[in-house]
Amino acid sequence: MPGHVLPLRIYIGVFLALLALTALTTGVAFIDLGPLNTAAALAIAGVKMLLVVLFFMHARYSSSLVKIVILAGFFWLALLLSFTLTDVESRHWTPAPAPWSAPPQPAPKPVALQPPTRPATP
Amino acid sequence: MADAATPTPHAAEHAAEHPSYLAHHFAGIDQQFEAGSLGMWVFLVTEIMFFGGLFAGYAVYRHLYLPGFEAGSRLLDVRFGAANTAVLIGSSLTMALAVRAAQMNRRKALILCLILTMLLGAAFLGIKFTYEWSHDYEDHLVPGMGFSYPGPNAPAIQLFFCFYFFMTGLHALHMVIGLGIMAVLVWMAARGKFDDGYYSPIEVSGLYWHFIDIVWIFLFPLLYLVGGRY
Amino acid sequence: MSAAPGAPAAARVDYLNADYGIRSWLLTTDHKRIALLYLGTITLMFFVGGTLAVLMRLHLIDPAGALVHPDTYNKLFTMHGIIMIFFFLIPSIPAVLGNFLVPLMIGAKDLAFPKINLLSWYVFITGASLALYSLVAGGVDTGWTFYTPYSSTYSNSHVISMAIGVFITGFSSILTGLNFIVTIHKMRAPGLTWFRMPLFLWAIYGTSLIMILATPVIAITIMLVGAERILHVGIFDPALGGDPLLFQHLFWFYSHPAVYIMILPGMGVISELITCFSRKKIFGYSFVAFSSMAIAVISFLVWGHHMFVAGQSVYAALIFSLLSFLVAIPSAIKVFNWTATLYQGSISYEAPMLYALGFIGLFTMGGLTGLFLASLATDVHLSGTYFIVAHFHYIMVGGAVMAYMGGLHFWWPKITGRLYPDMWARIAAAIIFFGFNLTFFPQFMLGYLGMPRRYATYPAEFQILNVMSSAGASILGIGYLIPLIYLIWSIRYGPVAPPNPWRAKGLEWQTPSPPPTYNFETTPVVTEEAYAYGPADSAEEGAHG
Amino acid sequence: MIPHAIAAALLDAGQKWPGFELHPESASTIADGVDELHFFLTAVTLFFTFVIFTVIFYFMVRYRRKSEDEQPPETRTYLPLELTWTLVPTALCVVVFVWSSSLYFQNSRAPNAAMEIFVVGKQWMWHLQHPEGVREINELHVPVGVPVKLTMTSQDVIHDFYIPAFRVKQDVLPGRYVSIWFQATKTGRFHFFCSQYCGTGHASMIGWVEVMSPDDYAAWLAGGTRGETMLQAGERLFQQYGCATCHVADGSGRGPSLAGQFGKPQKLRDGQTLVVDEGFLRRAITQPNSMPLPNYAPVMPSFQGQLNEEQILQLIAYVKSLAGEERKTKGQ
Repeated sequence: MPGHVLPLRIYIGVFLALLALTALTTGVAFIDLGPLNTAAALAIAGVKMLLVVLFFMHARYSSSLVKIVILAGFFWLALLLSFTLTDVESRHWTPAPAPWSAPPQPAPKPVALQPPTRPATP
Repeated sequence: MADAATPTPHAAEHAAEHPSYLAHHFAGIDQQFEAGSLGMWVFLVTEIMFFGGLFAGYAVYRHLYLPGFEAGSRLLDVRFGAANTAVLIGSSLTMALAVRAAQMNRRKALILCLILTMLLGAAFLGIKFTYEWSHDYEDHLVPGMGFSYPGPNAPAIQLFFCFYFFMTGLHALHMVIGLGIMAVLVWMAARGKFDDGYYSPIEVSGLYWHFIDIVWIFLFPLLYLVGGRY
Repeated sequence: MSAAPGAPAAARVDYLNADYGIRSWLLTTDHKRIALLYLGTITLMFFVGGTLAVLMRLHLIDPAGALVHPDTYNKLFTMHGIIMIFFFLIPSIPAVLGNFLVPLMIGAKDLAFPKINLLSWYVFITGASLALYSLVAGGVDTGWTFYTPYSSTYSNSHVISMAIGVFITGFSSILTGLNFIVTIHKMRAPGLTWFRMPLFLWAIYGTSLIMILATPVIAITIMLVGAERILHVGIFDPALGGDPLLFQHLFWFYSHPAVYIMILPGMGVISELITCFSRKKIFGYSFVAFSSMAIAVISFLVWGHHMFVAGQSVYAALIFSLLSFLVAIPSAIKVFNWTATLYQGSISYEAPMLYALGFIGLFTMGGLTGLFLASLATDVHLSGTYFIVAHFHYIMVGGAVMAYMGGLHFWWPKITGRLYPDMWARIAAAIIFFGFNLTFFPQFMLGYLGMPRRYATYPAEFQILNVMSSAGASILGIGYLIPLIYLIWSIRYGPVAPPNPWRAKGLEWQTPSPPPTYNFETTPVVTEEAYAYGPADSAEEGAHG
Repeated sequence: MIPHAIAAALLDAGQKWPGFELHPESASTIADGVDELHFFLTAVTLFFTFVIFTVIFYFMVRYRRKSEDEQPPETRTYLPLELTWTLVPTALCVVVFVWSSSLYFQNSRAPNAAMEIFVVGKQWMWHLQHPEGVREINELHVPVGVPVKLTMTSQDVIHDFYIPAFRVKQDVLPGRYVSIWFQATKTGRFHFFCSQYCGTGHASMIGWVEVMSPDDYAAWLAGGTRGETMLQAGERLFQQYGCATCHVADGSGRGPSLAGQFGKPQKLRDGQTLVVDEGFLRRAITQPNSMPLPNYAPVMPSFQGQLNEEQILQLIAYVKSLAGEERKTKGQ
């Protein structure tokens, strides 16, 4: 039968590691590391996710096709996030205004004074 | 690649060993098992993209309104968040043990582990409904149901809570569906439908349950710990 | 084509007469019957959408809007868009031809998950009935794009019921895509390696990848819009500082790959038709196969070209513009390879071939006008005008619908066991080709002149081109009615079809027409290349049935 | 250049048969550049379509099926041919990409001396406001030969300001300022449209750009209604809504002094530095606490809903004018 029967100690070990990492990420949150806080939280969550996927979900022992499917899932999520954030981040980088000097004005020809037309006002 | 069971004529195939659980259109039980687990993995990829839309929106607004999101996340009680994470990791363990018990054809252990998983899942939902969401409702933090926040950054905090309730709500909905599936599995296991030859429904539901755990593993830091608790 | 004149089929049990009664159809898990269920549903939706289109074109004859109030016109173009895209184009080739042919082409008895296949039809029916309810109850006026804040705060039409309908129909796409991927990976016949598979399966596989990776994102986005309308608060709410562009990013992340869901299977059908009717192996098999995969992947990187003028950052626009140019390359490769396949072929001009040749011409026009919209400077001028309407109709109607009609006619004998009248089919193909061009070519010029799209009334100087387009639309409408008539006629009165009327290659032609419920007597073993129309062809002409 | 010849030919074809123009007027400095690219792409499209059509027609006639059991020769895959029709389109695409992107980049940079006009799109009409105080609805009077920058926002849904004759278009978003610029080269009346769907009156949200000679424009402006200029309106609002109590010029108030702030980078409490432009000021007025400053408490109330878009634009015009005084005070 496909599917790999793992010894009990692997499951318990992974479980304890996950609990430890949860405690770690909560603890780290109470220390002010500035922007590092978010990076640490995501890194720890990534490690926990790897543990669950590789051992609890037997991804480590399944066919390479399943591994490719998993990586494709995260790659497409990364596509959505990265392109959207690129746009949001670079939205206020407007290019510098172009230098401009008025073209030489032709000599103003005498114009007959007409009564100003009253524009439509609200 | 389908393992080439000798192509016996179709009619004869019906009469030959054709255990009840092998669907007629599969060549062999291995092909059915692999198809089942590949199907669930592909479904989980669609779930990643389904939650991914919310994560993308969250990332954009966290970038645009950082002070509001930090203030919003400090209004949540991190003790319940951490407790819920531990409960869900526990249920993930019991689910993995259930799959292991099915692989080793231990029916009683299988049923016990499945019931344990359901209990832990129900505990998670219990903590979420009674302690967290009802408190948020009393504190007028639920957008659309009398949201009011006196301090600065009220709109950004309301956006944060929109995301908080959409993400945890969708996750809770997936939990409820998971509990439903577990109930059916317990009923089938109790009637002896599974043995070490046929346990793919257990394996497939296990993948789904572990996925819900992974979603919470990311939700917990993003919602409760964003910007730190100092 | 050797048609046994009217001889009654030997009392052979096939998937159609294996079982009778409503229950046998509504509870079937046979992929062939589910394909017919889809065929019925999407034909109904196609003619509902088509009527809306004819009404729009009649309204636009007069610059001041001849027929309806602007509010109604907004509902007409919105419902036309939603019904044609979500309920006809996306399911058309994958759900009808794909469902019927994928198991047959890989030598399997059925898809990997037959019950899920039936579930996906029921999910589709639920979504379609919600959409028709929204249409009957008063329509939606947000455009098929549902842009916020109009759709979430300002519109007062039936957006919620339509949003739920589209949300539910999305899962039908996801389940179909999932079914195809697992089937193609796990259930191919012995000997059928990836590079011996027909190119239709490569196209369906690429389409399924897009279906499962893109559809969930629009499901969540449409759910957020619905939630925002119900709770009057949400993440796109401008009062809270919600960013309207976030909705557009999430929406177009699905909707651009969705246009490849619509055209990629069409390309698969064209590869089958061109090879069969010129009796030649495809030119550059691996190039055409890999271009399907390339389209499936690159289609996810280009969605920003819908937002060049929407307030997107200049630098993100540059990235999306370059990638949008590159996504055109695989399509160009396919067109060149199809044309090269015709070289030194023995070409016959039955109706499917006319549709295929029409497809290549119109798809080339449609694809090349896409370059105008990928290039930033011209897109600023052309975005939001009728140039865009003409571009995507050349791809959708000139491409996807032509390929669907070609595929439907090509496999009709296999699906129904009956032959359709080919003379009528050729006339219909010609009328459709002419009517289509008269409808949409003037719109390119309207777009360049600057007429914006979705206008109920327009300045008088655009009238002549609009009248030409409306004239073309009526011809196109008639062109689509003719196949409906003779195809239904052929089910009862058409001559009985032999197993392989076109002497085509492929496992699906080695089964009797229509095939038995279990498809193959014994699982076939594949030994030769795809489209092996070589000298060995006339020897074993459709020998075993 | 050839495109000009084609454009001229099409233009007078348009004059002969009114209603059947094939080429829109080109009345701005960037129009000709965009048209050249458009003609190049049209030429490429027609060329490839013509090639594909003729090759297919030739094959259809030359290789039509003569007898049922005809045996066409084996297809040999011919790699060099495959590579050519992969690399040639790729090269063509890159060339067009570079050409169109540089053109786009150039067109998106408004000249620094541009004359500024403020546009507010609301459901189904355009309000246009000249700094000198003249206000117009669905009409825009501009002098020829002078670069004009439109700073635009929307009061409700997404609209889109599109002048076909100038080849400019920009979606107008609620809650944000977007801008386009153009320099008219011909006098006359040109259409402008709303080209992003915005509801029932989407098709009636159109108007006319009236390009006049500089003297006519000056005369028209002088004849305009003697309302208060935007600066005066802004100053009135600055007093009326109590901004002056906190934002005292010498910085002694609870809020930062606004003199001389416009156009300079401003460091926020979380380390981000943003340039103080119209968008920054608008966000400061409507969502003050989403951008806390390093040494000021976030106590400023939000004016969202109390001020409409025109009033916010007038306040911003006033704050921009303060920048001038600061330089003046430094001058003495």
